[in-house]
Amino acid sequence: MLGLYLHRDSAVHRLPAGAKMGGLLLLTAVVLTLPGAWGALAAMVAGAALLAAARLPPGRVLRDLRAPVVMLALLFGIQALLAGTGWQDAAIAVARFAALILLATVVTLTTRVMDMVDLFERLFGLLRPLGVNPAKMALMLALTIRFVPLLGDLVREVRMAQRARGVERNMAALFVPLLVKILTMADDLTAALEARGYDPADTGSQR
Amino acid sequence: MIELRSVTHAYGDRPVLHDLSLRLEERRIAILGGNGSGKSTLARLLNGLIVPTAGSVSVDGLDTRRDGRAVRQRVGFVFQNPDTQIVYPTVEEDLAFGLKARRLPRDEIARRVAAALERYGLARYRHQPAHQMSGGEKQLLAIAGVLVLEPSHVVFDEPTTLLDLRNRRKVIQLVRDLPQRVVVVTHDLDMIMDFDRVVVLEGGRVVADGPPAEAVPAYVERLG
Amino acid sequence: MIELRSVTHAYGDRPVLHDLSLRLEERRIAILGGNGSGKSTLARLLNGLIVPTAGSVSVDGLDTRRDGRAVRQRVGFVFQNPDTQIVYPTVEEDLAFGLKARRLPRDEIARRVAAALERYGLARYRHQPAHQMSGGEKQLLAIAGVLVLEPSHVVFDEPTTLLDLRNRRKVIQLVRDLPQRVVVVTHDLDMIMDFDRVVVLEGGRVVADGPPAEAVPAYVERLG
Amino acid sequence: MLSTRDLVLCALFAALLGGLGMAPPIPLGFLPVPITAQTLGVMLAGTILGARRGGLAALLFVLLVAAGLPLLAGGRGGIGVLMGPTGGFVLAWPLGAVITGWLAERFASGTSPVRLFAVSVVGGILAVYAVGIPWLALVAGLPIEKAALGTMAFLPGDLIKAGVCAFAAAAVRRAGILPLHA
Ligand SMILES: Nc1ncnc2c1ncn2[C@@H]1O[C@H](COP(=O)(O)OP(=O)(O)OP(=O)(O)O)[C@@H](O)[C@H]1O
Ligand SMILES: Nc1ncnc2c1ncn2[C@@H]1O[C@H](COP(=O)(O)OP(=O)(O)OP(=O)(O)O)[C@@H](O)[C@H]1O
Ligand SMILES: O=C(O)CCCC[C@@H]1SC[C@@H]2NC(=O)N[C@@H]21
Ligand SMILES: [Mg+2]
Ligand SMILES: [Mg+2]
Repeated sequence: MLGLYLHRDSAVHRLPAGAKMGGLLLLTAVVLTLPGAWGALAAMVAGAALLAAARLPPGRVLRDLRAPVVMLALLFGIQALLAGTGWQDAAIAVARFAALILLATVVTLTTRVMDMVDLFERLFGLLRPLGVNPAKMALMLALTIRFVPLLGDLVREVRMAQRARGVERNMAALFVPLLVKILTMADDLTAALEARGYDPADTGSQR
Repeated sequence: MIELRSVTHAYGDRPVLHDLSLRLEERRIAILGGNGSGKSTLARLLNGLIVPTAGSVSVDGLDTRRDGRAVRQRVGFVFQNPDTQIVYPTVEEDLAFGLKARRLPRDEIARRVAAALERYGLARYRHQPAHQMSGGEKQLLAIAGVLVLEPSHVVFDEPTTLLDLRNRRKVIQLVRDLPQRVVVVTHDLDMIMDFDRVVVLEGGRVVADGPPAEAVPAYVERLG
Repeated sequence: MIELRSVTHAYGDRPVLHDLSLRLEERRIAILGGNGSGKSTLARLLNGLIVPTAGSVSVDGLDTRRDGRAVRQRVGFVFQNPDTQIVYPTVEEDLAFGLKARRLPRDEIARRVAAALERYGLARYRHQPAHQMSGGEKQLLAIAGVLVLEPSHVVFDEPTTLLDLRNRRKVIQLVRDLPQRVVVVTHDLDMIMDFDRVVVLEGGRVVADGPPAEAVPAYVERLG
Repeated sequence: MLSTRDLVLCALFAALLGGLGMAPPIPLGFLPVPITAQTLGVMLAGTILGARRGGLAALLFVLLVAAGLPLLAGGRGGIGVLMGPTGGFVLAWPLGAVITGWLAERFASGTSPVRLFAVSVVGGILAVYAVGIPWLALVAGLPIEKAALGTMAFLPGDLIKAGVCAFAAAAVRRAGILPLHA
């Protein structure tokens, strides 16, 4: 799921993260303000063009998009059926968000996580007067991205261990070992960071 | 008896076991193989924790896909990492966890828990938070938590990795003395030297299968 | 040279190391001991990850309490579980982490990362998410992430527990070939048979200390 | 100042929020907003980490969703989704975690499941709804009463989640693993 960055040698990949995120914001605003299907259509075309320019395999990208689009269709489709808002409106709503997810996916697949995090770090630099430490925020973001698959594995493992003991579904009992494991892992991770020279008192900016 | 018929398993579009057919009827069976060869996947198939992408697995005639729950009652599973298996907080509560889920009467639960605390030398930790125990003690607790359910088969996934010499011997001895049928996934060759059968996996296929004297050298040679 | 002077360490009010004095100057030193004997605690003291409750630890004359940062630059630390050591999503970024924390110039970082990718056979995983690598590969990455910092000492806490025979040999060989001074905590006796010195702990005290031929039998006997 | 351990804990709980997104979302039908397991993560972050770290954890999560990572249930993400009908709820998660944590630090720092449940309800449900409902009304063009009424459909599920959170947090505290102020 978090396959994320897909390395290719393309102009889209080389574009600065700031430009890509800025562009994404702008296009999002356009899509959400343009009436009817036009915004969605424009974003779809832009997304498809970027996809081609980035030399990303369309099959793979479409596969990534399938789950969220099905989800969106369910959300809006059932609503259209029940509330009787008409299928056209539902279709347009789905198209809008699908287009935006396509754009976001292209940005995610072509931007190294580190570059994205660096961008956030620069943006957080603006908040320094408020006591925000940009380097720490950046590190936490990178750590989170690294931990998401780890947590996924952990959830799976704990669930399996419980089923193995004859408890097929017990939400409360699932979270106790999960939390204990997370909290003990935190100690090891902290030690590992510090062992590699990370110093929390170091508040200067990187580089 | 556990039987696999033309079992193939894939995670997403990545196949990790290819067309495996095995009849596991010996009392002590070991599964060896390199990192990523598919051992844990195979072990999890045996009690229906996962079901095969193609083919079927059955335990005493019960299909893991259809009768998953009944299969899991027969086949206990001990995970490599006791931390994910122990349902905290205290040792005693943890031992009672699986029994409660079975809706056994209270006094039956108390009786079985007390017996398990004795048998596995955990009595003095009874009210202690499980996460404060040492690696070896946790491993014993994880094993006890499964055995207290009295399954007819027990599958172990690398049960000795965190243990010192003494605790390792303790666990090896414990496994040896179990009255149940046992399947052990391990890299620990000392553990399995007197087993009845050793199955060696490589790249999701069986590359050796026989008594330890035959299969272990084949394994060592391949990974040498 | 690492020196411990009358080191005592307690977690809360629970002492786990008692008045330890050691001069660690051999090139390859192993620390053995049962589960809970204090090995990991000792290892963490060596690079100032924790500081002693009483007594002092120094590395090349630098005190871990006063000069923690300088000590950690000299003493690398490799943990048992690579999953808790890898901190960035992809292999290349993770290798760069420690270098960035040191504020090295960008091109120096790039140069060192490229060299490490080559040396430890990780070049083809460069852009791959670390979580998709196998256990053995992760362990290599964890080690590379420390060695890229070019520490003068490296401490390993049970670096082979998750590995199969082949990966274990690879790591043992890698440790053997390191030019640095090495301290290894392990239960894996094969790894340390040719070490210069073996220190055996029990209950937070040194109970044997000498060449493997002497200390290992003492360890085996005690835990037997 | 945030210690290294704080950074790690924040990141771990942000990742836990993401991990909860693996549970498939359940569409409601009459509202374009699904039932999701992720609000449980908000409550857990608040009760276990406290206001500052819990809020930060949820904030990290929202930032990564904004950056386009598919961390919302059903593999969704991106600014577009945040600006959609469910965006108000998601943007309110950090606030919900802060309020849950603030209350927990004051009134539920022990092992009482009842207190933990109460603070989870106030922070993880009321606060989140208070932002989410007006936003939903605005974006989906619904009258606010209708949006509010529809949102009540989440209440049973969210109360169960608060119960799970209370049970789990109490157990973790009983095991003495992480005091709220450490
Ligand atoms: N949940 C999963 N999703 C995707 N791939 C997986 C998953 N679990 C395992 N794999 C992959 O399947 C292959 C076989 O994994 P498995 O855990 O069965 O190996 P193993 O023989 O137990 O290895 P080890 O000795 O390292 O425990 C590996 O390449 C692994 O990366
Ligand atoms: N953070 C901690 N807080 C409290 N007690 C601890 C902590 N870490 C370790 N201990 C306890 O200190 C003792 C020594 O632990 P240590 O981890 O040093 O042992 P070890 O020799 O490495 O054991 P193992 O072989 O199981 O890894 C154990 O009894 C352990 O329970
Ligand atoms: O995935 C999303 O797009 C966000 C969904 C927000 C769902 C809200 S949060 C409070 C309430 N409780 C639920 O279970 N769902 C809604
Ligand atoms: Mg395995
Ligand atoms: Mg240890």
